[in-house]
Amino acid sequence: MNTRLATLAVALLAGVCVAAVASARPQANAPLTIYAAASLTDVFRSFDSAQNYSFGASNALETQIRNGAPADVYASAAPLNTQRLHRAGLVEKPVTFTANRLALIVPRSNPAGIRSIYDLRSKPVKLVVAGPAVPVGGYTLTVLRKMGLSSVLSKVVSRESDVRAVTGKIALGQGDAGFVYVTDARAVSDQVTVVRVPAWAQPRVRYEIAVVSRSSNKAAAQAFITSVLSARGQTALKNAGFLAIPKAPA
Amino acid sequence: MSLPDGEATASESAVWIAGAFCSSTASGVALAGIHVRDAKAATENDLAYANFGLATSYLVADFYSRSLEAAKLEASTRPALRRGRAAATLHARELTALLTGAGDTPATAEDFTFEWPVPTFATAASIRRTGTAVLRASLGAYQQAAATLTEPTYRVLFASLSASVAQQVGTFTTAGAPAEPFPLALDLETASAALEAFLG
Amino acid sequence: MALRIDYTHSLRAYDADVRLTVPPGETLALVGPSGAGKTTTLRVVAGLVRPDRGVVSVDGETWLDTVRRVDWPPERRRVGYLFQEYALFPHLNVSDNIRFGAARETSVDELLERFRIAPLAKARVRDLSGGERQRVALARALARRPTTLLLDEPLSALDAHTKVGVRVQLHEILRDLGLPTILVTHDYEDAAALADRVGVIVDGVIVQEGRAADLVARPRNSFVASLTGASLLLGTAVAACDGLTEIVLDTGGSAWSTDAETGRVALAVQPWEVAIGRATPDDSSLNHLRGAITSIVPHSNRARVRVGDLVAEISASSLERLGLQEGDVVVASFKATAARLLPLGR
Amino acid sequence: MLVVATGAALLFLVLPVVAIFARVPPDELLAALGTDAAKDALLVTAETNLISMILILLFGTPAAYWIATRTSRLRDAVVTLVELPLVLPPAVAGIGLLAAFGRLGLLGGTMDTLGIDIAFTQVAVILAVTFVASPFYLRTAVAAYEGIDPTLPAAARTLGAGPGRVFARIAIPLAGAGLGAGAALAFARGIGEFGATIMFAGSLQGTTQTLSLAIYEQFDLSFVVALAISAVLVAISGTVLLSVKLLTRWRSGSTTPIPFAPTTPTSG
Repeated sequence: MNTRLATLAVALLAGVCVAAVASARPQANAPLTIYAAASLTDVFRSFDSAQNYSFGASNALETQIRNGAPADVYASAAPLNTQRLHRAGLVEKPVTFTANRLALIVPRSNPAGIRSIYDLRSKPVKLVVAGPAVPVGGYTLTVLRKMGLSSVLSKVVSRESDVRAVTGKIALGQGDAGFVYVTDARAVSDQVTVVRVPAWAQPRVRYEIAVVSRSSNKAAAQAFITSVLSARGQTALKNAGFLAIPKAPA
Repeated sequence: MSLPDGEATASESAVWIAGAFCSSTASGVALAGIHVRDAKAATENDLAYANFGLATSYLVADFYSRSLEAAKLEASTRPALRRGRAAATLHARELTALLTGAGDTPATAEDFTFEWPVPTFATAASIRRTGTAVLRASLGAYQQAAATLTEPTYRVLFASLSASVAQQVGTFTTAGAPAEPFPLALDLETASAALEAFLG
Repeated sequence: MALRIDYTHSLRAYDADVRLTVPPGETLALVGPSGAGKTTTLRVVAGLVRPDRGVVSVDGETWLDTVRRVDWPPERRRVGYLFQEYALFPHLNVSDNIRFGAARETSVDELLERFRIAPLAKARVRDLSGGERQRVALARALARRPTTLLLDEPLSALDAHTKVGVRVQLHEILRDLGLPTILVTHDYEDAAALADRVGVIVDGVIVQEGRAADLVARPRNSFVASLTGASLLLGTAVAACDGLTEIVLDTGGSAWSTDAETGRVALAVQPWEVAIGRATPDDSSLNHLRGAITSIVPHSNRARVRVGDLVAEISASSLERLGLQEGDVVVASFKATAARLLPLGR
Repeated sequence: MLVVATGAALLFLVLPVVAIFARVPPDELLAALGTDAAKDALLVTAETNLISMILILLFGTPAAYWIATRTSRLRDAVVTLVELPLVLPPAVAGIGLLAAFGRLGLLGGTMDTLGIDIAFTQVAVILAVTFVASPFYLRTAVAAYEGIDPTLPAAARTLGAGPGRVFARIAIPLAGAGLGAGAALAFARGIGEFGATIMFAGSLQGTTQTLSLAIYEQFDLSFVVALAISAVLVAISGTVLLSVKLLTRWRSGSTTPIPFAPTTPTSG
């Protein structure tokens, strides 16, 4: 009885090692592991479905990379996260690859009757926002501050973990209004109505992308980034409602 | 800031414009003197107007530039347009300083993509119409700000901005056109809605 | 105070059809193999089982009448049910167990005294002996001042030693109470010792009912006979002359009985009617079977000796005198008058 | 070889739990517990789970008894229904709750007309916790009731106790330990609840952010606070597990019939 068990255990162990080695050895066309901001879910998947994506809040992904997550490329919705990782030497030189704008979405049924951003102040509303550490959460605070509406934060009923969670709560009619990117609003346009955030109050939203230092497939990672920056990449982003890469600020 | 060369032209509107112009330069100069020292007392609402003012200043500056390029107005108006653009740019710089002083990170021209309806600069009439509309809206907001902001230095700044913009409105009202009633103070929401179309 | 039961109930293996009447002060024992419907009958009386059709009444008070849609829940039927393993509540001590169903006017202390379990009042149920448990269970049942008593195998949970003593006490208690009582047991001796009348029930039907002695004397069929402890010798009745019937035994040889029967029969003879000797005795017994002793089992102060199909009950002294050992070849004899003939198949 | 395997398994299971306490010095952990985020989360968790447990016990105890006393066919059907939430991944539970009680859900309209709005409130958290935790209690409670020797309730009935009194004075005390163990299991599942809550009730500090939700948010903001809260959760779950073990060992001694004398099983 024991011998059979022993051989089984050894076989198991061997199997595990082979798997580990395989993943370490760079293979030319092996799919990359791309950690990307939640708002990029649809556009990245349609742009390049061959890669393995892990979409989530940029800050959560940053923490995972900080804790050694096996990513090849990291695309964040705010320079803060990529720059922090760059300073820590965990990602190489980040580059801005697109921009976005914020929008306030309300369920089609519009239970709270929100027509403009200023209605948030004058009417009772169940406002759903992303947490302060999430890029879109930070941008939301900027918008409200620029419009002198920070008092509206008292009406927040939930701080969600990423922008898709905010979108979901509004699309399902649970919340009365929520701040998301215009691109997210477009994805659920049949379930929500968009209330424009005035241009003068828009925050400076810059998406940055970088190769992860520990990546075992840097060449492929860089190729991916180049493809995102290429005309094909930029058109895909534009079609999804993202903005052109803004010139570096004066 | 050098004084303009004061070309006096015979046409009546020119005189009318020149008159409008002098006071704006004067106010422009006075403007520079006001430095905002104590910004901490500024409330969010104060900063909201400042942000709005900043955006409209860039918009107005851009409008003047395009008007100059379109060259649809009488040559005599060119100096006024240039002075208007200079004033707008100055306003933008002032508001940027104000916001930075308040610990804010103000937007820059690059943050805005101005979307003027196609025919805007096609004819002199539409340039005047758009110009008047844009200036009246920003003037309305500035007056509201001058009257209601909490921080005294902001009120003073917006008062002078109002004066400066008021003159510029004159730039586009041709003599003989029915004098429109002086624009009323507009709250931020209405002003913002009015300019939203152009701010892209 | 008579207890009347008349019910039919289809069970998996058979359809029970029981009619019984137990006059006040009398105890009826229901005896039969396990699964014969003994406990079902108790449960029908207690209201724990609702029969397809039936009537149960005590002293004129109708507890169940399926025709007139009367069906009192168990808690309303004033019945004293002694479960086979006594079903004492493990989370309550002795006195609380008794107090659980006690009627207002019942004095628990008086019951504790009467059943000699006063010192155990605060004891945990799990620390009691079998006999003590039975007394507590009885006291608990009586605390409710029941109008009828139902005892399910009251002695089967006791070891042989305590059983005899407890049986005598139980008999006295039942006699004092004067309640109509039904006692269920698979042991005919307990039935005979505790009950006034005995009903043999097989597959849900009362095969025979009567006084214990009558069943021994005139068993209705071989089952009843064997139940009462008789040995059975199978054979065919061939001839009868001057009052004696000859039976050719399947195992060979013949036997004679004073009963008149023909055809296939079972010859039943009670153990105490069979004598054992080294050689054929010259007394009046006509039947003699020679065979080896297969087992000797002490039975209270007597002994049961098995020879072939016959079981004899002899006194301990004669066992000693004859010095009988298992395997000895002996002659078992019994009189024709002691041999009952029971037609097979009835 | 076996020793190695078990050693590895144990190490793998124990290490993460130990790491939670070892990675940061205890005083820092305690300090981190002092932060508002931790205190608020603790309070919200305590309030919501207390109410959920009350609901679960109040409705679950009689319900389990009803199930345990049904005929086997009906009983099996109901038990499988009850166990359904057990197998549902929490996120699915969240969607289910939204589909039923959300504002656009089945009952959304009626609740709206009745003026009940539970979106993003503690009621939503309570619903989520109760939904995922109650099956743990119900399943154990049903088993506990079934562990009772059936002659005991029958005896009680013949002694004049109605169904209600049998339930209260016989069934509950005898199944007590099992019920306690079930409650502890449900409680442990309840305080750990994450998926259904964050989806159905959202996460707002002080209102709906329970301990596990706080961990998720603090994960990026302050790893130490996240660790501290995890330590609290581990401590609570540990004590619950211990109590379950003790209760089940004590239970096995009290409800089964007391085997004392050789009995010849006869029945019928």
